[in-house]
Amino acid sequence: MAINRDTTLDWITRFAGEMGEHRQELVRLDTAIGDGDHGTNMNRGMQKALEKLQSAEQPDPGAVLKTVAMALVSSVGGAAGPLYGTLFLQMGAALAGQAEVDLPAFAAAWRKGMEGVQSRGKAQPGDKTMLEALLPAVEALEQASDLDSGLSAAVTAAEQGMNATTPLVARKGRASYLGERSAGHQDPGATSTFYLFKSAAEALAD
Amino acid sequence: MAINRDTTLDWITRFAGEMGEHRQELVRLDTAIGDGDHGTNMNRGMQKALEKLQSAEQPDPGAVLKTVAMALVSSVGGAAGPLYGTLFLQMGAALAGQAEVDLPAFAAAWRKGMEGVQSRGKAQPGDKTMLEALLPAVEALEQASDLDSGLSAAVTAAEQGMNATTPLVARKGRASYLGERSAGHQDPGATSTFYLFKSAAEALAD
Amino acid sequence: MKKLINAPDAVVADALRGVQAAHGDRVRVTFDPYMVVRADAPVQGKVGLISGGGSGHEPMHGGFVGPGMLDAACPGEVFTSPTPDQMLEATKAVNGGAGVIHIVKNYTGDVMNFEMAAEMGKGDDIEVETVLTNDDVAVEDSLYTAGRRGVGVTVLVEKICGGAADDGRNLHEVAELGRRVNAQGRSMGMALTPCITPASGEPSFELAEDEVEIGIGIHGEPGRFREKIGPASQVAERLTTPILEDLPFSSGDKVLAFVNGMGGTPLLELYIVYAEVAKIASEHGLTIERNLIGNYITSLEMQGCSITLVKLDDEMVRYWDAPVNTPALRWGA
Amino acid sequence: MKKLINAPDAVVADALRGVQAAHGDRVRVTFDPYMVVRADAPVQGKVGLISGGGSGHEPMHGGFVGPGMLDAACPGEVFTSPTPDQMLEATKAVNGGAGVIHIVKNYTGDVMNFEMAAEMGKGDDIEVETVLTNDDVAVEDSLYTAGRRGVGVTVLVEKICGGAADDGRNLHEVAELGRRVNAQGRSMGMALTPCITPASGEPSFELAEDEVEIGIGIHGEPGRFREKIGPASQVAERLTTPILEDLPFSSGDKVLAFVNGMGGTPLLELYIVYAEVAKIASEHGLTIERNLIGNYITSLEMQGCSITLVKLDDEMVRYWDAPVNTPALRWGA
Ligand SMILES: Nc1ncnc2c1ncn2[C@@H]1O[C@H](COP(=O)(O)OP(=O)(O)O)[C@@H](O)[C@H]1O
Ligand SMILES: Nc1ncnc2c1ncn2[C@@H]1O[C@H](COP(=O)(O)OP(=O)(O)O)[C@@H](O)[C@H]1O
Ligand SMILES: [Mg+2]
Ligand SMILES: [Mg+2]
Ligand SMILES: [Mg+2]
Ligand SMILES: [Mg+2]
Repeated sequence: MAINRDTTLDWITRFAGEMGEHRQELVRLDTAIGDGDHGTNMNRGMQKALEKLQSAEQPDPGAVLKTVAMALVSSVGGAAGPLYGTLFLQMGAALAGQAEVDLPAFAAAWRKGMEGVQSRGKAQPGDKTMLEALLPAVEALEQASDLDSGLSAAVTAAEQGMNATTPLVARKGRASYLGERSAGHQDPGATSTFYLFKSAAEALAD
Repeated sequence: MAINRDTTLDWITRFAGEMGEHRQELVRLDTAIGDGDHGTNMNRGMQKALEKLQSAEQPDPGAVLKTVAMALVSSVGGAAGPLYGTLFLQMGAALAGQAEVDLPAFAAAWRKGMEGVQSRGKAQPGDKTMLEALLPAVEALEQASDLDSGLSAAVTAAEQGMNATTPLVARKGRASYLGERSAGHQDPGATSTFYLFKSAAEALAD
Repeated sequence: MKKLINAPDAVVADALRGVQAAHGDRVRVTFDPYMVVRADAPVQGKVGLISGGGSGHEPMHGGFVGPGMLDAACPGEVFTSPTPDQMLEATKAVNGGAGVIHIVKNYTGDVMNFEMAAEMGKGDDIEVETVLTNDDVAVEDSLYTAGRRGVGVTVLVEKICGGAADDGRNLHEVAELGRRVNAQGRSMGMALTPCITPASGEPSFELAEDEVEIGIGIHGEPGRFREKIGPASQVAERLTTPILEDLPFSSGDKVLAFVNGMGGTPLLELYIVYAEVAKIASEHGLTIERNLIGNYITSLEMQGCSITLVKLDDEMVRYWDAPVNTPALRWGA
Repeated sequence: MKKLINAPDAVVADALRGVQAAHGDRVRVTFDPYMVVRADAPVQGKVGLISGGGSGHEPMHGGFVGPGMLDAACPGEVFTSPTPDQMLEATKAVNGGAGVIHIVKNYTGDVMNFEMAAEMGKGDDIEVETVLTNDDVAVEDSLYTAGRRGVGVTVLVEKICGGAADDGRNLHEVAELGRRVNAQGRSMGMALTPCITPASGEPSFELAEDEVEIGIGIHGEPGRFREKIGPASQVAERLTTPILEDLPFSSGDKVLAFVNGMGGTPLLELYIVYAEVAKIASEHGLTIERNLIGNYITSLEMQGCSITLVKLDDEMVRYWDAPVNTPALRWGA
């Protein structure tokens, strides 16, 4: 089976749900090592994205992701706005015009999206950012043999990457201002990225 | 026995001691229905008074009280500065030049001082001010037959007057801003006035 | 108590040292007695304006000393009115031969100390007039009480009288104008939190996490009542309604609206309150001709705000707009 | 959480309504996207200056829009940098044909959003230069990290660049001057209390009754360390020493000293701190040529202060002194 417009919409709708449900959790994580707005930012942005998706016909997965990207860029702000905006923008561009998306195409799109995040944020693996969840998850997808197992492997990898941020000392983003004091806290952006893969897997599962 | 320069100095020294010792109590009372500075004000003023008394030879009781008055007027501020300043100023003027002060002269001086407080502050008995303690104490002195018993009667009267301020609704001073909410609290100025008589009695007792 | 101070009893002197270091080019600061005086005082032929009051209300009054506003300020200890000798000294320092006005907030202590200063100054034949401010509608007005407190309107009286004095108006005219501003002005304040005086170290009152105190003064006195906190729109309504009920106005009147912070409330919130005040004013047909928003007459670190409305006439507007050049209020210069 | 607001997610819009009601004669306020723009923008032939950042730092930046300072400000949500479309709109709104400068505080979010705005704007051939501020010595500087935060110096860059732009200096000159001010400026801040964002409702960190947090930013981020509170003289020393160790200066240099309040600290205390800063400066042979004291770059209702020192040259002094006419900073006009 493959990813089409409806599964993509389902994915985004689920992700928006997660951001609403876990808003306070993300705020708490960001309060500890940042400025406490990540949950509010992501929730505001994904609500905006749902609005925009309703307001215009979405021909294919690429169009959906491009719409989400523009909504995030113009409503989130902070670090997460450009980062998630770029992620979805690059993925959308990679999938432009395809009605059905198979595993290789999907993995390639994630790779492009991740490269966008990296060139936008200049973060390296180990800097304690969303990349810690994004990179292993994308690699898991690339190594998978089918979409279903690939996505569940990606979720596991994202979750491990998220947990692995806790001991790290942040070198990028607001948390880096704390220096050593940033260690011992889970990174909020890596956490929202975990939910992004989780909702993708769930959307495809049923 | 009569009041001379040394008993007057002893009285003032004891009053300064009381103001230092009960500073926080007066602050607490003034915090409840005023602005919380009465104890600090009186303590600052009486310390200044002691300084001034040291710095210049004090020929007689009147001179001592005049010196205290000037120190209070120029260092206390607030309502208490002019009120206690006027009280001591009028008493000092009434006793001017007398080396020895007997009961009638002392009582007459207190009467003059109280009239000064009244014309300065325009308060009536019942307005919940220092007058509640001052007026009955002065009357007790006037009715007494000798200084010792007169002063202890004055202390009792001042104490009763002080306690009687609690149920009153303030009509003068900062406490009047609270309207009905000023009832149920003891007036700070009446309390410092009680200590003024208490220290006078103690100074004469020994 | 957590404060940026060296010692509770050094607060006023240390702050004045800061004023001297920062503004020594424009004001002369003296420490015995405490005074902040225009560097070029006395200005010959100009009516002198002095005010004074307890410290803890900064920038009032010291921050308002300069061309177009006060000639001198007499700071007392925190929340304690200054003493007669300060006012006497200040009066002499600013007397340019045209007389001196004492702008006095109606508090028993302030009034009595300024009275004594006037009595003590009788000898030096300086003509002195007193302008008393008593604009706080939270306090019932009555002949038998200390009367209403002087609050927000004091800042406006100092500015407008300053403009008139600069314009060469005489002692009586400037004083009358000041009294008119006070008569046309009303204020009311509220607090989200109490304040703590350095000397006492204790909160001036206790408020629950969801309570606000309505009708407070500027000395941490408790207010007239407390209630559960509501939206800014409700707070604005609570403060503005008693003002409008007390201030004789008719639809079409022009007003100056002053939203003042108590010291610990961020500007962001004061602008939210101002938006509500503007809405209420227009609902009553009032035109806000001029406005002032910020921390100008404060109560240490107290969180909260006060609202002042003054019915304007052309003369007031003219002298409000006149150039002013002080550390805390400056325009046209 | 006790605040003078209507609803947590209405804070920015409601405050902007207040700005519009209060200053509609001098600024144009838009709500989609959020912008505060000089009423007379674009000024033909003048370099346009825009800045932006999260809300909660008022008066920065909206209060600095006007002749002699910013042409436009882009307010984001509380503590959240604004979005590229705001910056793009503002850039177009203030372009008078001489190019536009983006004054950006060095935070990952601010930097990336302004970057995207610049990329998106490539088409409209408006020449854009960016001036990045990163003056916070509390943050270790390193190539591998996000680098230092932009804090107090931002206010001074906005004023000095504003003066230069008014004086007809070209895009490159104004940008270079701004970069020089940043390069010559250092800041450090501390907090007595945390702040509470309306959205989270929780304190940004916990401090004991006798503790202070040293090296905080302006977003409620925890600082570098905490310690028992000491006298103001010690606080001033804690903040000034790292600045002086980092700022290449020699005895005899002229500096601008900026003592900034974090929003909840009364002016009385800021002047006490300033007195200590002046003392330390003179001990190091520095002459404080100019000073600024007050709440200019704040962190909601946080109590605390920051100190900024900038080594001045004649050009900086000239443009600092140049007339400015904004709601929050005004002189010579
Ligand atoms: N340079 C960067 N590269 C990748 N991710 C980053 C970078 N900087 C920050 N992030 C991510 O952004 C998250 C914070 O997002 P958010 O709180 O919304 O923005 P802000 O820090 O501006 O308040 C961090 O937890 C981190 O995962
Ligand atoms: N008009 C008045 N007449 C007599 N006593 C007064 C009057 N007003 C106030 N007082 C007394 O002064 C006391 C308060 O003194 P204090 O706190 O030092 O001054 P302030 O009220 O200016 O802070 C009151 O408790 C009251 O006893
Ligand atoms: Mg954040
Ligand atoms: Mg008192
Ligand atoms: Mg007092
Ligand atoms: Mg943020």
